[in-house]
Amino acid sequence: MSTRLEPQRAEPSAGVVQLTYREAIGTALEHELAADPTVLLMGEDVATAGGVFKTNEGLPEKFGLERIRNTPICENGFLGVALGMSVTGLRPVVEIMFSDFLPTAADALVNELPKFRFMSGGQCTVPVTVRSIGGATGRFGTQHSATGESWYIGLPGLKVATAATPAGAYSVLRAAIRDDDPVLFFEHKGLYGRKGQVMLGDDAIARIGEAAVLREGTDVTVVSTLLMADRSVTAAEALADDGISVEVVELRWLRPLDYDAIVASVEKTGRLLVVEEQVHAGGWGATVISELVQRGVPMGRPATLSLPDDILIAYAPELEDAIIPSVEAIAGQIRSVVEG
Amino acid sequence: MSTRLEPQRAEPSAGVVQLTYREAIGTALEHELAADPTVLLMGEDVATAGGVFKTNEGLPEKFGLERIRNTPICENGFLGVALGMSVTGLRPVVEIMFSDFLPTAADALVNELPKFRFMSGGQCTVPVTVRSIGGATGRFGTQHSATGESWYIGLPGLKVATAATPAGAYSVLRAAIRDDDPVLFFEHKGLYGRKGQVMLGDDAIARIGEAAVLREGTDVTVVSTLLMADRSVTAAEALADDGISVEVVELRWLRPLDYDAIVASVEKTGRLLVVEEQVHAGGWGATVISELVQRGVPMGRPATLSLPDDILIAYAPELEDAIIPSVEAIAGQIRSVVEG
Amino acid sequence: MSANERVGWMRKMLEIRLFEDKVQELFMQGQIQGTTHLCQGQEAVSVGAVGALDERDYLTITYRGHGHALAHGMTMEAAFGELMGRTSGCCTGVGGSMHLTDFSRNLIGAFAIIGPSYSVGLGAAMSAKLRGTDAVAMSFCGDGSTNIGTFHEALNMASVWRAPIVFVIENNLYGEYSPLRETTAVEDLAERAKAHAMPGVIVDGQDVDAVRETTETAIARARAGEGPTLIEAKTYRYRGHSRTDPAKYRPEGELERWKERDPIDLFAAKLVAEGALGEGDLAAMRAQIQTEVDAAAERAAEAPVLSLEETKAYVYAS
Amino acid sequence: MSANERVGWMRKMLEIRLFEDKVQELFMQGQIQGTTHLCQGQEAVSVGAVGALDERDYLTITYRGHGHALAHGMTMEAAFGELMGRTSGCCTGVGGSMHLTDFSRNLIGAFAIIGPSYSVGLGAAMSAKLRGTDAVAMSFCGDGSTNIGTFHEALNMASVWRAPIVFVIENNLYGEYSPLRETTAVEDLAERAKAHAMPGVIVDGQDVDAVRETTETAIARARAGEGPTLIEAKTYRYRGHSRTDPAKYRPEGELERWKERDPIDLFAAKLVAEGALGEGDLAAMRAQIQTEVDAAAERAAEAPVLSLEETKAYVYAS
Ligand SMILES: Cc1ncc(C[n+]2csc(CCOP(=O)(O)OP(=O)(O)O)c2C)c(N)n1
Ligand SMILES: Cc1ncc(C[n+]2csc(CCOP(=O)(O)OP(=O)(O)O)c2C)c(N)n1
Ligand SMILES: [Mg+2]
Ligand SMILES: [Mg+2]
Repeated sequence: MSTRLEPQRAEPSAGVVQLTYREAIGTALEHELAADPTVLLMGEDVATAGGVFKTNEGLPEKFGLERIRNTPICENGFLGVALGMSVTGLRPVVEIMFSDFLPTAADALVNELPKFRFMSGGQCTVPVTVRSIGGATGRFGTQHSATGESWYIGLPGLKVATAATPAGAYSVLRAAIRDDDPVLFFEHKGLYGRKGQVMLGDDAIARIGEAAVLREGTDVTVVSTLLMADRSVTAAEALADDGISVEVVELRWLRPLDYDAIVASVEKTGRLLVVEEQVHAGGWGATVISELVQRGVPMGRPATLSLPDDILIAYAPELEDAIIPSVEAIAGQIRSVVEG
Repeated sequence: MSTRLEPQRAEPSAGVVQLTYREAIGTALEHELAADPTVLLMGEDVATAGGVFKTNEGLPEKFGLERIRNTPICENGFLGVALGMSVTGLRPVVEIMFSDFLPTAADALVNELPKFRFMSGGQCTVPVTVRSIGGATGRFGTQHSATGESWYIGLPGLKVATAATPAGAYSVLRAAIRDDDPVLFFEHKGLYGRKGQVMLGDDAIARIGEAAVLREGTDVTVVSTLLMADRSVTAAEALADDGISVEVVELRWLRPLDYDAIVASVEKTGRLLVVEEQVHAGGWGATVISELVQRGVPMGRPATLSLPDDILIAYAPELEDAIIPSVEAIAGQIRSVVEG
Repeated sequence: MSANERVGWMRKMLEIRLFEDKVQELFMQGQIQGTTHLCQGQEAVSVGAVGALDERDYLTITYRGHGHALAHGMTMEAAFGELMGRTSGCCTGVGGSMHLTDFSRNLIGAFAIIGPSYSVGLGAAMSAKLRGTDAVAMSFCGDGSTNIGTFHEALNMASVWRAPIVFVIENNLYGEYSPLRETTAVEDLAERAKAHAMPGVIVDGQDVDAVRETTETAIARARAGEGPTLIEAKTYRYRGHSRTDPAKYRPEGELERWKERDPIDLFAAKLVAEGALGEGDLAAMRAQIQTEVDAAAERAAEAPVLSLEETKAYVYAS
Repeated sequence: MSANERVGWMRKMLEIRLFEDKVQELFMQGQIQGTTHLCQGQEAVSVGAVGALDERDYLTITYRGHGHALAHGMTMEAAFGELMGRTSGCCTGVGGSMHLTDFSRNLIGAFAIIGPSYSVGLGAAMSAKLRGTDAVAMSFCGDGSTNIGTFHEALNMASVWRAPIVFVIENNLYGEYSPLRETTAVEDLAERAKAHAMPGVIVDGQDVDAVRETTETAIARARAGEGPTLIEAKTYRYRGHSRTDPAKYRPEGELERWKERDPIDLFAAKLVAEGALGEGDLAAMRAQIQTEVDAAAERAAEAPVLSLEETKAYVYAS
């Protein structure tokens, strides 16, 4: 019997190119699939029509339907399958379409993947990457709009990553797939069309846990992720004309979390604003503020812009827009933090 | 066809009695089952041998097997059943045995129960109470020891409650069952044998969201839940001899969360220590600290005693004991907060 | 069944067809946003099955639920309003296309996430039983949804508890972009009833009379306390899975073959043959319904959007 | 099967029986804490099924897995050590009674939470297939565990993918305190294979020869690329569900009836009748194994407990 896995392919082209966030995801997948024949992609319709979010265009043609594998609708089941593959020589990447569906696979995600190596006394590694697409602004309603980014940050054994730019998407996703621990990687469906310069090649692969400074500034530090980081940059650009200098730190990893980068920035600016597309309770934003306060980082009174704690995301477009922090809302909050 | 639900029974005996935490849970269930024929208890083996944690002794005999209903092993399925019952005239109490099993029902718990009323445009109410038993110290190992208390605090639409004493267990569980919103109620298996004075009767029913001051003090505020609150009280008693006056605030509700009670206490003591049986990341402890800092409550540098972020709960008794904050560890941390 | 009643089914199937066509149109105009899952081609299942329910019975459906909601008597205005996100909607616009419910008439759930339609329906059935009523529940899901665990969890509990419920699988051959056979071990999904000692019945989902008859038998069984039934209705969706799907993955000619057995055409021919409808009546009926559809959409569009403050009252009851 | 080999099965069944009895004893002495789920009465399933695997094959088991681990060749010292929470344990004592694994010999999972045993085993089977080996996987669960959705999710995927796996259900008639019939729609769980177009086979779980033969056929089928099989082994657990359970919920005489078909006694009688064992051999064998059991427990107890620092290295690989 011979392997069904495509043979190793050439080292991917390096260099800087312009890609959409969507293309950056696909390119990262392609490069890892090409670099390592044990990498495979599994999920619902991942191999058909480029996948539900069109991130997988061309992959089935290049790597075959064994490695780009459609699954039945059974998230908990196929995440368990990925776990079994990961401890027996494969490196599965699992797509859980909407982040709202992660709870349907939460047993595997909470109880098995992060704990499997530990409970075994370190006998195995669990190189599973879970890609999940979250976030609002698509008018998908209450059950298809969560970022889910903080649901699983309290799980030692798991790593949690996100990306707000095409460059970050390429760089972080490749690092996640190469890592020997389970990594939950969040994409934001509101960012797929976003264009940006992307450095390709192995040198671009992210260091686990490293945050990115998307924009440098001196007056205030905005810590954010995903679409909110993207909007924070836009807000910062707008405020620059008014002479407000905003530093935007994108937390690409929520576990491990890059406190040093935040501390360094806040020590410089003396002010902190957390912008998150989630309620504040139980989120990474509260965790960051708590940690900085415990460390005694001088920063006046930290501020937050989060989803209201007393509402859920509604379908009606006007309501969704009122609930999700806009560029204007972020700019306004930055202004009030700076002007005290 | 006639109802299978036992007729209404007499108003439960009021007054103060000594009960174990376990008995307090059973008594709360009995009193609500007696008070309202639409209340029922569902879960795995809830009606056999008093239930897995012996909290349900005598209930099947009193209320019958229709209302004290054993289910197959399918948490997500029977929590969905409870949801369907709750919007059609019943008030199910669902037991999810170990809190570690909550993720197996997370789709119903995260995506349906909290959102069901909202998505319907307020057409229905969802009076489901989920009882779940968590916590370490039982040598149950990595997959049967989580408190799970903060996993679902970021969900508007859901209420989250806990209890650290027999009196609290009776009072909070009855309030949870009477509430018209879904309530996730956490018990701690390490507390079942704990004895205490319990005020019975309808006057004892808790007010939703209200924290309890388990012990008054002036030097430092310890905010805690479940077994850690119990241990904090013991630690506080020990420190009293050394002239350290500790106020222990038990957060009986994590959603809604009683910030006023915490603020009032911290304004008095000027110091805050959070003690939690969970990692700090993504937990209620970080949320509390973040909120107080944003409110500008004067308290010096808040401290925390949580589970280490770089380990999981191991089976080996010596390791479990080293991981879970002991009375001595709590006392030591309180001392260092007070003595700065 | 009286001729009049069956002509009513015809009207309802046409109403659903034209409603869904209109939704597509409104989507293109941006009056409806996000996503929609249309059911053209599956009208006989909605009308045949849902129509067999009594007022006191319970119903749970899915994101592909416009047909069921209309068959259940939801006004087109309430449905359009919901898709438009306006207060004219059945959920005042907070739910959207995937969540058409009407609790006042026991349509208690429309599920956007796969799984709970059957378990929540079962809860309603058990509630009816425990409260001593003889109401039954009917719950819908699709073929692909029979692969998620909760489907089996619900069937097992329903069988053990002899619950008064009718489970309907609408087998339209695809789960999103995937053909049934590529994701599913059995071709006849009614087979899955065997795993739970429950009768499993296959019915031609293009034949409204057959669907009606089969569901009536299952409902009678449930009401008599004899337990649940699993019905598999073989049908087909003409459109892609959702708004963004051109359905290129379908084999040549498959769509055309199914359109030859269009449920509306089949039933129209039958009614004409029986003399219940004259040749001309049909065109007139279609024209009249089209007017109603357009009018309903316009009325729905006139309603305002709920305020954020009002919406907050929906989060908690107390 | 050679007489020697079958005498080996006898030894192994005795080893499991005496190991479990010893665990009970050590529990009373506090040398083992927390909880344990013993398998006295089910030894023929572990020995018959697990014994049929090749070295290259994969195995996933559950919290009631001591018998499978020992049948798979785990030393008693490694098993005792794990239950005692010491470095002599197969997982250096961090896992405990519910998590006996040995990745060096492809025992890749012992699950304390119900569901993933089948899906993770399926992952190993698919991995073997994709990597071009002819290894197969065998996965265990109990009767009550056939009611959780993931059971069906795994069976469906395995069937669709023609995965090289053998699923074994140990039907010991109870899920915790609940008799099968009160929670489960079917009495013969092998029936559930039909929902996934998979062969379902019932075997007498008290007859080690029968179990061995049935699993060999299923393994051969899997190895030949013909797909998965679901085997239901009818058996019985003598003890309560776990340490704290006196099993009062069992009907009068049920335990006694099953003990009349004790797998060890049945097989012993067979071997004696065949002349493979002499009357005296058995007592000698039991005595010798008892000595080994006691010695293994003592050796295991001598090992230290892992330090917290060492344990931390298990959380992340990098
Ligand atoms: C748990 C979960 N996983 C995935 C999805 C995404 N999804 C929506 S519809 C669908 C296909 C369902 O197919 P089927 O059950 O046949 O119903 P149909 O759409 O054909 O009516 C999928 C995978 C979901 N909504 N929920
Ligand atoms: C998801 C989940 N729910 C509940 C439990 C608690 N539990 C442990 S064993 C068990 C019974 C399982 O019965 P069965 O599958 O027949 O296996 P047996 O114990 O008889 O070997 C239950 C309910 C669990 N471990 N996981
Ligand atoms: Mg379908
Ligand atoms: Mg069993």
